[in-house]
Amino acid sequence: MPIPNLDLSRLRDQHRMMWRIRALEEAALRGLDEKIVLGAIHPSIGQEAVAVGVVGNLRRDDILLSTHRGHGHTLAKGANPDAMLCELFGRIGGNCGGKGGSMHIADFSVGMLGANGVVGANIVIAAGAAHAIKLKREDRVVCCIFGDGAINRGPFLEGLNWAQVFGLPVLFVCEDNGFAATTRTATMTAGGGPSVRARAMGLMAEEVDGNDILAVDSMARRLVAEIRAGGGPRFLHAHTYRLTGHTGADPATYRPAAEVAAARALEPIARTAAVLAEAGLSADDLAADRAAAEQEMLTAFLAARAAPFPDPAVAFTDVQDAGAPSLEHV
Amino acid sequence: MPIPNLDLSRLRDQHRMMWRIRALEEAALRGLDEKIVLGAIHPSIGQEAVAVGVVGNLRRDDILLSTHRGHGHTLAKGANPDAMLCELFGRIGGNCGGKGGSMHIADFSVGMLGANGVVGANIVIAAGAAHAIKLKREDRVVCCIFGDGAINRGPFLEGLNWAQVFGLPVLFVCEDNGFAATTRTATMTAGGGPSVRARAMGLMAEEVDGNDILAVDSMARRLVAEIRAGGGPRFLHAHTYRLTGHTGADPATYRPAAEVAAARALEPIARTAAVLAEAGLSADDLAADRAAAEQEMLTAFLAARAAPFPDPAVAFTDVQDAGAPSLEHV
Amino acid sequence: MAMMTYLDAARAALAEEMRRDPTVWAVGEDLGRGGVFSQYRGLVEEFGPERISDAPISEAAILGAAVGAAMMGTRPVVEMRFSDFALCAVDELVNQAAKARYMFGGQTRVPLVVREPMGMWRSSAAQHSQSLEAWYAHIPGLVVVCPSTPADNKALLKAAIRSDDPVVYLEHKHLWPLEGEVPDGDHVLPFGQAAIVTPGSDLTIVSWSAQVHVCADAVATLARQGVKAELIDLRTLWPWDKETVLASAARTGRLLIVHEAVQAGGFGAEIAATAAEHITARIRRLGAPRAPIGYAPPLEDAVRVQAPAIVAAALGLVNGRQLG
Amino acid sequence: MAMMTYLDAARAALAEEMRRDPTVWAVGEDLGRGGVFSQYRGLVEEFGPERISDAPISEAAILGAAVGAAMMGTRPVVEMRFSDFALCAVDELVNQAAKARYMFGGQTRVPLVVREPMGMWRSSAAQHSQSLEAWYAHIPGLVVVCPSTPADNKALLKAAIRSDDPVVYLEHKHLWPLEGEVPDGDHVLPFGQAAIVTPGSDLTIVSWSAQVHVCADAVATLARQGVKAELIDLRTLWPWDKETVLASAARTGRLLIVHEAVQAGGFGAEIAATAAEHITARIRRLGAPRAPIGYAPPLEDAVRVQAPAIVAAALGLVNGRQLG
Ligand SMILES: Cc1ncc(C[n+]2csc(CCOP(=O)(O)OP(=O)(O)O)c2C)c(N)n1
Ligand SMILES: Cc1ncc(C[n+]2csc(CCOP(=O)(O)OP(=O)(O)O)c2C)c(N)n1
Ligand SMILES: [Mg+2]
Ligand SMILES: [Mg+2]
Repeated sequence: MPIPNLDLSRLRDQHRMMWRIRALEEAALRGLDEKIVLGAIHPSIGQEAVAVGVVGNLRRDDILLSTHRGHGHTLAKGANPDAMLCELFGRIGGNCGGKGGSMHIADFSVGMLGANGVVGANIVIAAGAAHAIKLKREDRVVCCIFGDGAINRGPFLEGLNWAQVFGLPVLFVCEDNGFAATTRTATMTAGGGPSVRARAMGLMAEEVDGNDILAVDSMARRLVAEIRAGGGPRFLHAHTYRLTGHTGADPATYRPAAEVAAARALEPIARTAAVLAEAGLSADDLAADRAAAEQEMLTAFLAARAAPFPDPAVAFTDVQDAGAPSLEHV
Repeated sequence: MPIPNLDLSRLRDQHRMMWRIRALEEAALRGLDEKIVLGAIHPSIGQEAVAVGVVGNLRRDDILLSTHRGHGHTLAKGANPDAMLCELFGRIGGNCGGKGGSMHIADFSVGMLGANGVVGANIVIAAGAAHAIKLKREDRVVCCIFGDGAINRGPFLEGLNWAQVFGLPVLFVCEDNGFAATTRTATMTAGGGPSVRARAMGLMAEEVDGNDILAVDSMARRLVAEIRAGGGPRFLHAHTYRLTGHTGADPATYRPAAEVAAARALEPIARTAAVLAEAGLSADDLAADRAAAEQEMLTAFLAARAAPFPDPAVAFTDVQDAGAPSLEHV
Repeated sequence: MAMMTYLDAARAALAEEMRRDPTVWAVGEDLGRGGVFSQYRGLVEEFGPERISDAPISEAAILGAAVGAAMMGTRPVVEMRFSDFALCAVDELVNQAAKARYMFGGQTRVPLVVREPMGMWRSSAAQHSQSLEAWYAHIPGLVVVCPSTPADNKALLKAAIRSDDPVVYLEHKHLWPLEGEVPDGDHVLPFGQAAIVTPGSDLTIVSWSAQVHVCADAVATLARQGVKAELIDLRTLWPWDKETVLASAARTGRLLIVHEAVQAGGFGAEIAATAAEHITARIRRLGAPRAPIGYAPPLEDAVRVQAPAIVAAALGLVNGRQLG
Repeated sequence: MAMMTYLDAARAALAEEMRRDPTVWAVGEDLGRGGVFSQYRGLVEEFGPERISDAPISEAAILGAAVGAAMMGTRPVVEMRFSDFALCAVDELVNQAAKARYMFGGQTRVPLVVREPMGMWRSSAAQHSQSLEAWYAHIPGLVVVCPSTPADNKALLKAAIRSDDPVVYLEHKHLWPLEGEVPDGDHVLPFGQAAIVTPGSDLTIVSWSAQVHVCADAVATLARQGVKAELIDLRTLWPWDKETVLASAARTGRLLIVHEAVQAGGFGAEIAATAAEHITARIRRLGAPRAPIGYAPPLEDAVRVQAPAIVAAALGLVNGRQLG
C-alpha cells in the first residue's frame, strides 16, 4: 500500500544519496584492496539511512561532528566526493590535504567539523560548538553523531549535561549498529541504553528505526526544528546494523551468518527502493540512481588514484603559528 | 512520640560517633587557625549522619573509598583519631606518615583505601576494588562516597556502568550537600539528579534524608545486605547540607544567612539527640557524649601538635621499587 | 606603571581583552564567585554570566567544549583550577585541541587558552602541586607559557588570548600575591622572547615561573661572593628563546638550568641537550627528585629546589667541578 | 630457543604468568575476541572471560578499576589499545596509580601493567601514532618499558607483571610481526638493564623500541664505511641504564640518541642532558620534528627518523662537525 503524503522527490533524492554513500565506501574499500589506502577504513554500509535522514535535515550552515565511521555523514553534509577520496588516498586535493585521512575527514566549507579517531570525543566538542552559536545568538544547529559504544565514555555524560545545563542547540544522534568493534555493545552497557541515559540528564530523547529513511527523516526534521526554535538539545537513538566488519580488514567472524543475513534483509537502500517502487518508480529509474552513483564514485576513484601525493614539506605546515617546526629536520 | 523498635544502644553509639567526627574536625580547624595545618581542610560538619549511618553498616574487612571531605568517613570506618590528626598536621604517627594529609587520608588496616583529591576519581577505583573482590570470590563489600558535584564527571558514568555490567559488590553513596565548592550544584546539573542517573545505568537507587541517622542507617543496612547477598551494586543518594564553607578558609558568603540557619536547625546531631531524649536519655548523658568526644580529640590534638615532623629523607621513600629516587638530590 | 599583584595583572589582562574583543569568554568551575583563587573577581559583574561562565565539575567537557567553541570563532579562556585536574582532560587538549588544525589540513584554528595554576602551594600534596610544563612542550601544536612576574602575566595572557594557537598558560599558585610594576596600556609580549633578569659574565642560569625568584636570591648571594651570574627568565617554553640562552651560555661557558618540576624528563633536559648539541659549555640541571610531592612541610621542602642548592651548583660549575 | 613473533612472545608471557599466578588478569576492549591486534588470541579459551575480560569503551574506568583491583591484591594487566587512547585515562594513571603508594605512606602497592601499543603504524594519522614515552618517564612512581625484540617482549612483560610498581608497557605496533629467537623457560629481565646490540668504539648510538632496528640498519651502513658504532637498546626508560650509556659514550666520546618520538622534550633530551652533565662527549639527538603525524605516506615518512639520517648524524659526530 503506498504511503500517504509521500514526498516522492525528497525520497528519490534520499535514495540517490544513500547510493552515493554506498558507492563512495565501496570505492574506499577498493582502495584498501588495491593497497592505495594503508590505514583503516570503517565503512558505514547498511547504515546509510541514518546519515541521509539526519544530516539531510541540516542547513548548509549548520554544523556536523562525526566519528571514525563518518564518510556517509560527511557526504550527506555536502562534501565533494572527489576531495573525500583524495583525502582517503592521502593525495593532493584531499579535504585535509592528505593530513587527516578517513578518521579525520572534515569539510569546514559545508560545516562538517570533522570525524574523530577518539570514540566519544566529538560529544564535548559538539557541545562547545553549540555553545559558541548560543553566545553569538545565531540560529544554527549542531548535529553530533556517535556510535553505541560511545555512551560508555565519560564525555557522553559530560557533554550531554553541558548541553542541557546551557540549553544549547545540539542534536545528539546515537547511531546504534549493535557493535563496538568486535564486542556486542549490549554486553558492556548497563541499564536502558542511550535514550534512557539522555533522559536522565534531562534531554528529550527519541528512538527510531535507523534503517527506515522515512522515520529517521521525519523524526530528525522535528527535532532539528525544535532545537532551532530554541528548545535546547535533543537526543535521537537510531537503531541500525553494521553490514561489514568493524574495519575493511575485519572479517567479523564473531557474528553468526544468519544474523547478518537477517540484518541484510532489512538494509535501508532496498527498503527505500521498495517504497519508491510501491509509489510508482520504475525499476529502471531505481537502477539508474545506483548506476549514477557508482559512475560518479568510479570517476572520483580514478581521479583520486591518479592524483599526486603531497610534498613532504607539507608535513610541517598547519602545525601552529608560534614555534612551528622548521624544515631543518627533513 | 518515641520511635517503636528503636535500638537505643546503637543510636547512642551513633550519637557518640557523630560527636567524635565533629570534634575531630573542630580540632582540625583549630589546627588551621593555629597555622599548624597549612593546606586545605574540607570539613563535613553537619554531614556526620551520612558517615555514621552508611559506614556503620560496613564490616571491618569491607572497603571504603572517600573524597577530599573524608575525615568523618575515615573515623567511622575505625581509623585512630590520633593517627588522623598527626596526618592532618603532617607529623610522624600520621596514617600516611605525613605524606598525604587531609585530602589523602587513608587507613588500609581498617579497609579505608583513601580520600582522594580528584573529584570523582574514587568511583572507578571503587569499581575496581569490588572487581577484585568478585574475582577472589570474597563476600566483602566496597563503599564509595562522593559528593553531588562528582556526578558531572565522566568517571561517574564509567564507574557505575562498570559496576553494573560486572555485577560488582559496591555501594555508591552520593553525599549531596547542595554545593560543589562555591557553586550550587543544581545550577550545573541537568536532569533528575544522582539517583535518576544511577537508575539509567541499571542500578537500584534510593534517596534518603541524610541528616536523619535512623533513615540513613536502615537504608544503608538494607543496601549493604543486598550487595553482600550478591545483588550487585546499589546507589544511595543522601541529602544533607554543608554547614561550613567549602574549606576552612571559605567564609561562604555566597549563601544567605537564613538558608544556613534553616539548615542548621536540621543538623543531624541535634536531631539524633532529640530522638534519644525522647527515648529517655538524660541531658547529662547526651552532654557526656559530646564532652567525651571533645576530650578525646583535644588529647589527640595536643599529642599531634607535639609530635615531631618526619625526617626530610622520608620524602624519598614509598615511591617505587624500581628506579626510586636517591638521596643525592637533598 | 602601576603596582599590581600577579593575580590582578592577569585579571586586568582578561578584562581588557574581553572589552576589546567580544568573542573572548571564560569558563570554569566557580568563576561566577571569582574563581578558586579570586583571579576572576569582579568579572562576572562586568561581563555577565554568559561570558564569565560557571561550569560543572567536568574538566573533559570544559576543555572539549572550548575546542568546539574555538573552532566556531570564539576565543575561550578555560580555567582548570589546578594544573593537576587538567589531567582529566588530556585527550581534549592533546588529541583534539593541539591536532585539529593539522589533522584538518589547516581548515580551522583552535584559539583557546587553558589556564592551569601550577606548582607547590603550602601543603597541597601530591595531587595539587605538580609542574608538568615539560609534557606540553613535547606536544606539537601547543604553545606553553610560564610567566614569573605581574608584568609578564599581563602581557603574556594578552598574547595568549590573541593567539590563534591553543596555549597552555601556567600561572604559579605561589605567585598570586606577588607585587610588581606593570606598564600601563596595551602591552603584549611575543612568545619565545626570554628576559635577561640580571646580566652577568661568569655563568648563565636559566629558569622560569616561580623558580626565577629563587634563582634571583641565589644570584644575589653569588654576587656577594664575586660570581656574576646572568639570570634568564625563559617566560615561554614553547617556543623557547634558544638564541638568547645559547648566546649567553656560549659567552659564559657555563649553563645552569633550574626548575621546580621533576628533573628527570623535565624541560631543563631539552635546554641542556640543545646546548650540548650546539655550543661548548659546562652544563648542569637542578630540578626536583623523581618523587611525588609530600604533604608535611619538611617533605615538601625536601623536593624544592632552594637557593643554597642553586648557589652550590653555580659554584660547582664556576670552579669546574665535574659531576660524578 | 624458539622463533616467535614479538606479538606471540607477549602472548606467551601473559599466559605463563596467568598460569603461575591466579591473581593476574587482563582487561580491555575486545579481549574476548583476541584484542585489536590479536595479542590476546586464544587466551579467553584457556583462562575464561573473568580473567581475560572484555571492557566497555571506558578507558578511565579500565585504568581506574585496575588501580582499585591492584590495591586489593590482584595484578591487572590493562589494555589501552593505542597509546593515544591512554590519554583518556591520565588522571587514573598519573594522579592515582603512580601516587597511591606514596600518598598513602606506603600502605599499599599498585601492581598493574598498562599495555599501550605505541608508534607509527601504516597511515594511522595523528591520533593513532604517537610515542609519548617521555611523559611517563617524567612521572614519579611509574616504570616505563619499551621492548624492541620478541625475547625482550617476553622477558620484560613477565617482569612488568611481577613488579609491584605500576608499569607503562609500550609495545610498538610496527613490531607485532617481527620474528626472533626467544629463550625457552622462565626468563625475566630486570628493569634498567640496557642491551648492547652491537659493540663498537667510534661512537655510541642509544635507542629503544622500533627505532633500534632502524639504528641497526644504520650501524651496518656505518660499518661498511669503516665506522664502528656501538648500538645500545635502552629497553626500559625508567629506570634507565645510565651506567652502560655513560660508560660507552665516555669511551667512544660520541653519543647519538635516536627515537621516534618528537625530539623536543623527548626522552633523548634526558639522556643527552645527563651525558652533558657527567661526561665529556660530543652529543646529538635525532627525533621527530615537533609536528603531528600526517596520514599520507609521504607526510608520515617526513617525520620518521630513517637510517640515512642516522648515518649522516653519526658521520657528523665522528667527523667532529658542530651543529650550527
Ligand atoms: C577512546 C577510544 N577508545 C577506543 C577506541 C578504539 N575504537 C575505535 S572504533 C571502536 C568501536 C566504537 O563503537 P561505536 O561507538 O559503537 O561505533 P561504531 O564503530 O560501531 O560505529 C573502538 C573501540 C577509540 N577509537 N577511542
Ligand atoms: C577533577 C576535579 N575538579 C575540580 C576539583 C576542585 N574541587 C575540589 S572539591 C570541589 C567541589 C566538589 O563538590 P562535591 O562533589 O559536591 O563535594 P563536596 O565538596 O560538596 O563534598 C571541587 C570543584 C577537584 N578536586 N577535582
Ligand atoms: Mg556501534
Ligand atoms: Mg557537594
